[in-house]
Amino acid sequence: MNRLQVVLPGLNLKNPIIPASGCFGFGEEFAKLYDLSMLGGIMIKAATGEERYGNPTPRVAESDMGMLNAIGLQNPGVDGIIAKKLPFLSQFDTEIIANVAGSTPEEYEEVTRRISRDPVVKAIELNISCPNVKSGGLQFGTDPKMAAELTRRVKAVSEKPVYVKLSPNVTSIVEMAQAVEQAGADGLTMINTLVGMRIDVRTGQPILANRIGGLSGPAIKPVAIRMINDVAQVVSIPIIGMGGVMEVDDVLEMIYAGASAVAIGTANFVNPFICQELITALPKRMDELGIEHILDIRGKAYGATLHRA
Amino acid sequence: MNRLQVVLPGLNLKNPIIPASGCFGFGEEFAKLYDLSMLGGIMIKAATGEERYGNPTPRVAESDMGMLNAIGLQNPGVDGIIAKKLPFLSQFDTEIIANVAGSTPEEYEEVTRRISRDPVVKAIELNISCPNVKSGGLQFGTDPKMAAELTRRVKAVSEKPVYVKLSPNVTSIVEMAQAVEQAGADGLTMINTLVGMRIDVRTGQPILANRIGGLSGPAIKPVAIRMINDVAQVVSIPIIGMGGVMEVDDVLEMIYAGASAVAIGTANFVNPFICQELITALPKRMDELGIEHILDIRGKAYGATLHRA
Amino acid sequence: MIQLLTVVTRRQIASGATELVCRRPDATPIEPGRFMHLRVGPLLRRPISIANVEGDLITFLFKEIGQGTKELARLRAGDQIDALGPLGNGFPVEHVARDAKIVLVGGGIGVPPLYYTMRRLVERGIACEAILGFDTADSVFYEDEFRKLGPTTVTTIDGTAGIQGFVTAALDSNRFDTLFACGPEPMLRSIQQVPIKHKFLSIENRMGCGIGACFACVCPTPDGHYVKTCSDGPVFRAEEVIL
Amino acid sequence: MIQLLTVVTRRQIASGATELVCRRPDATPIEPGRFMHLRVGPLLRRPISIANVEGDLITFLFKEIGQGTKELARLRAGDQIDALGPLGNGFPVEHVARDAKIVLVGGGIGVPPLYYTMRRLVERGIACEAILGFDTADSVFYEDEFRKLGPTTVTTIDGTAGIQGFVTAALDSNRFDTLFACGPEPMLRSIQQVPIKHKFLSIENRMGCGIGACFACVCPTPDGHYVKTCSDGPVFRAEEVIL
Ligand SMILES: Cc1cc2nc3c(=O)[nH]c(=O)nc-3n(C[C@H](O)[C@H](O)[C@H](O)COP(=O)(O)OP(=O)(O)OC[C@H]3O[C@@H](n4cnc5c(N)ncnc54)[C@H](O)[C@@H]3O)c2cc1C
Ligand SMILES: Cc1cc2nc3c(=O)[nH]c(=O)nc-3n(C[C@H](O)[C@H](O)[C@H](O)COP(=O)(O)OP(=O)(O)OC[C@H]3O[C@@H](n4cnc5c(N)ncnc54)[C@H](O)[C@@H]3O)c2cc1C
Ligand SMILES: Cc1cc2nc3c(=O)[nH]c(=O)nc-3n(C[C@H](O)[C@H](O)[C@H](O)COP(=O)(O)O)c2cc1C
Ligand SMILES: Cc1cc2nc3c(=O)[nH]c(=O)nc-3n(C[C@H](O)[C@H](O)[C@H](O)COP(=O)(O)O)c2cc1C
Ligand code: FES
Ligand code: FES
Repeated sequence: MNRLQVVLPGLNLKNPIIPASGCFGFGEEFAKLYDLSMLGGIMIKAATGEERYGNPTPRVAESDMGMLNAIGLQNPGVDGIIAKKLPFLSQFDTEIIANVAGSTPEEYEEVTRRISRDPVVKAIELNISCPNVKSGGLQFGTDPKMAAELTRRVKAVSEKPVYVKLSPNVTSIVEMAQAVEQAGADGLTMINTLVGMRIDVRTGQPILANRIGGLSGPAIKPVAIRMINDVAQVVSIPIIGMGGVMEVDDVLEMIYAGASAVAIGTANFVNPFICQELITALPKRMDELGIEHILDIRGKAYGATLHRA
Repeated sequence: MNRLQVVLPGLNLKNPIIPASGCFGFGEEFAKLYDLSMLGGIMIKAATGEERYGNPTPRVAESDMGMLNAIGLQNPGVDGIIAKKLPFLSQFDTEIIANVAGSTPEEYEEVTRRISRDPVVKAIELNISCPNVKSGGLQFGTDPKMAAELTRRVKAVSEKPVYVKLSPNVTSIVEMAQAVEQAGADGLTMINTLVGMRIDVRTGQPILANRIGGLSGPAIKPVAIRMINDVAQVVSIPIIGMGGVMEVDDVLEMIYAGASAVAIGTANFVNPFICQELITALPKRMDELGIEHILDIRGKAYGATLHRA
Repeated sequence: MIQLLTVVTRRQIASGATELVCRRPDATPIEPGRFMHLRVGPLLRRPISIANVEGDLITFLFKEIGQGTKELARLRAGDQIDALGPLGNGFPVEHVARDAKIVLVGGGIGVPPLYYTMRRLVERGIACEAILGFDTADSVFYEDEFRKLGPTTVTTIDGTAGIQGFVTAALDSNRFDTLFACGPEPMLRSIQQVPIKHKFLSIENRMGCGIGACFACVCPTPDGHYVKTCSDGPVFRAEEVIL
Repeated sequence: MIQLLTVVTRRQIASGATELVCRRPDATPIEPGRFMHLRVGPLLRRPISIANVEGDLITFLFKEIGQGTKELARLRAGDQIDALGPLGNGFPVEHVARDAKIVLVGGGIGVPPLYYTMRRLVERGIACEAILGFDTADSVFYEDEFRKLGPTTVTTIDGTAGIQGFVTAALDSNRFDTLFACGPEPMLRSIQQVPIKHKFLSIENRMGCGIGACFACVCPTPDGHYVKTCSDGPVFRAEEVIL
């Protein structure tokens, strides 16, 4: 077995590096820069039932080692994605994970039903943690009962394994994780962005047109590590970790904390070649640290019993 | 009225700059660097019933534009503080705010009872949000009912106004704020640190001996701004804002968001003269931006009706 | 796509404005109006227009706004800059008719891309004029450089240099059939109204990726859709975008 | 308390180890064993021992560990460093008897403060010896500089230079009545056991403030209390601290 290979429900990742949803579009732009077949997988931009324009601009603000975004789930709608985006992605030898969002449980169900039937899609990422939309999004992601109910409904209609994307904006992410695990989630992805705000001191007004946005990037990494570590100890489904990963050591830190694979978001904006570079750097760094297989270190920070599946 | 002066329950601050609790000790070290009488106030290190040694070391880890600490409320105990620390602080013409912590409601009450009777202390900061201790601390700070009950009990025994220090590690900080306001809190201070973790990739083990710690510094500023903004709109008690303030524009951002004064934590470690420098820089920057009195901008980000009290 | 540029010279050209000339690893031609996404100190890159290209030299002109441009202005000869680009689509200098009557209108930090654009038009033998708007005399830059290329009018809001008022005050629309503009949004909005047949506007927008993947920089279009400033623009036909 | 130091020379002195000589704004004397808290790129300052002082020149010797020391190693002549200090309490060079028999024991990044300490002892006319422990021949630094001050023994763990083993392998405790040591915790722990009367250890600890205000750097003491590495130390009597 390839020392970077990770097998998860529905996903046979040749390595644990996956661009995060919303930070890689549908791969078209990055395909001009490098061969996407080298990626473990790709988490594509959120799909909703209808095409959405999203929020007014400015949609991005910056903070120290972090960025705030309030894109607002702009996307061509599930049918547009199936018709125009997935065919393009089908040419690459990598695992496509479809991020599903909605305003109502029915919309989540409908989007999942359609997109999970496309053979290009290998797994669903249930986005119940988007802080940038008025209805849906974060609501489902902060109430364990609602999250469990939504997971159950989506699982019932999905033809592919369902990974639930958790929000860090909660008192107990462990409770959320346990609720969706019990509701049948096949895996977890975490963390989505922290809700944040910046104000322009010249106007006294929020920089983002949406006022608030989601904080991502290195600033949130210690929060992500802590949450992955807490959740990994109590669930038995795998975790795809994310939040501020920029360097190969960050990837290792997430896996030590209990993640089985790692998604890269904001870093793609700083360095569009980052995923390629991380994949190349991993084996070298593993050699230096005496790590044979990447999953040998999974959960070691809390003393997990190790196995490579 | 001095354009920087801020009058809050129990506190007549000559300017809105206050070193944050735990980041300034009991002032002794900084008193060697500049005249503490220039400060709006001083939030002293947490007091507990008995002397506490705190956590094993390492107690500090770093992350991008943030730091994690797990000091664990080391302090000489309330009697030690009253006997050895407050007399020293009494020489300065500044407002002393005593940070109170404990493992049980009884300990909080006892510490408050004693320290609030000392004439040097002008207000109590109820620390229900320390993530670095086994019992007490964060428990009280994440459950609105427990927080309200504790606030009520402490208010009942306090001779000075009580400011409750809120934790950002909650699903709804607004709910927490409203709960403690209804329980009689005279003001709020926010935010305490976000729970975080870092792992040493050479050992696979957490860097902090306590495993987890509290994330502070510029990394958390957008989260602090957002929470202050949300809370300021729904409570009618004043807020002392904190979280990542390093520059004069950060101070203004917090006040635009709804804070009445601003506490400076981690920045004191980066630049021990920071509070002095901010106080000097404020009037100049206010001139540039056409701000007459510092409170003229309070809450402007959400369109607050303005008054200078 | 990512190049390491080496700073050759840095020069203050106006109050708070800097010219940075850098050496590229190669000398591939670049169309005017495109930009580079520069990684300085802060997390996100900063989009800066290409103000000139000569062989392997590339010039940036920029105003110090916040941390990113301040750090850029502190670079010294020999320092390196991580540059993603050139990105976006520029002004259609190769597509305008040889007898076109072109005016270039720049406002403040919108002036830089027009210098290179004008140079390239003049090289193609197309006569054109420039109108450059600034706040005040102190902030005027590159006036002489533009004059060497063709007739140039400067306007300042406070009247301390050139004509007092906004750029539109100096614009006689009857004399031109093509307009290239770059500047602040209010300026571009008023230019949208100017009765000149072909109008191309370079717009600004906060960016994430700079390559079309994140949807940060969208601009609505009259047909109810949107364009991305970074990859569809930054130059658009005036009728294409709602500002 | 905060000074801007100006880098005069930077030099690699061993694999991954750098010597940085900087100019201070003044020439006030500094006791050996104290440290400076340097602000480089990362948020928190980095404590680095003062390895030498001559007039207004100050020397740091350090190993590249993470981001902070890596950025420090990339500084060039003319660059400035924001330095808080000197901080802490150093070795009691002014208080040891003139006829004391002193051995200085340094391990790895613990070697730097001992150079300045030995220099000052020698200036006071006190004869002393040094034992310097490194991992391997590649990482040995300042051996010649120490030899110029007095008898110096080098040890390496892999035996590629000097005596093979830890510093304790080269330490004949019968010959000395005073010991000054700085190095990794395991080394200091074994030195606590060495039967030499006066033992002073400089300890390391992760720091926040560096001035005694944050309680990050505490070290337990045998009487059930604690000391702060930054302000009570970093030099302590061996009996004073539990390592
Ligand atoms: C296509 C394009 C070309 C540009 N060309 C030039 C040029 O040639 N010369 C020049 O001086 N400026 C130019 N700008 C504007 C320049 O990008 C901003 O001034 C710069 O990003 C400000 O960064 P900062 O860190 O100094 O300011 P900050 O205000 O601290 O920046 C904070 C964040 O806001 C973004 N931002 C702030 N102002 C702008 C703006 N006007 N446009 C886009 N993003 C902004 C920054 O990129 C950053 O992400 C251009 C902008 C665009 C979109
Ligand atoms: C009093 C004192 C004097 C020192 N003198 C020297 C010296 O002269 N030469 C030298 O090479 N090193 C010295 N060190 C160690 C030096 O401080 C660390 O190597 C340095 O802080 C590592 O920073 P980094 O960013 O490169 O590494 P990182 O591992 O990225 O640092 C992360 C965080 O951990 C802290 N840290 C990491 N290692 C240490 C350590 N060993 N001690 C304390 N904090 C640490 C850093 O300060 C930072 O806050 C001294 C330490 C102390 C406490
Ligand atoms: C511009 C932007 C757009 C995003 N869009 C989505 C999205 O559509 N769906 C989703 O689940 N997460 C979205 N995210 C969150 C990321 O997938 C990721 O969880 C988060 O940014 C943390 O990772 P990072 O710090 O590596 O960016 C978005 C993040 C950014 C920065
Ligand atoms: C080292 C350290 C110790 C702290 N100790 C306390 C404490 O004793 N009581 C308390 O209420 N908050 C404590 N805090 C939290 C700060 O007061 C402040 O709320 C937090 O650090 C956010 O502000 P900052 O980003 O400016 O540091 C501590 C923070 C740090 C970094
Ligand atoms: S900046 Fe990302 S799409 Fe334009
Ligand atoms: S580092 Fe803060 S007390 Fe020593």
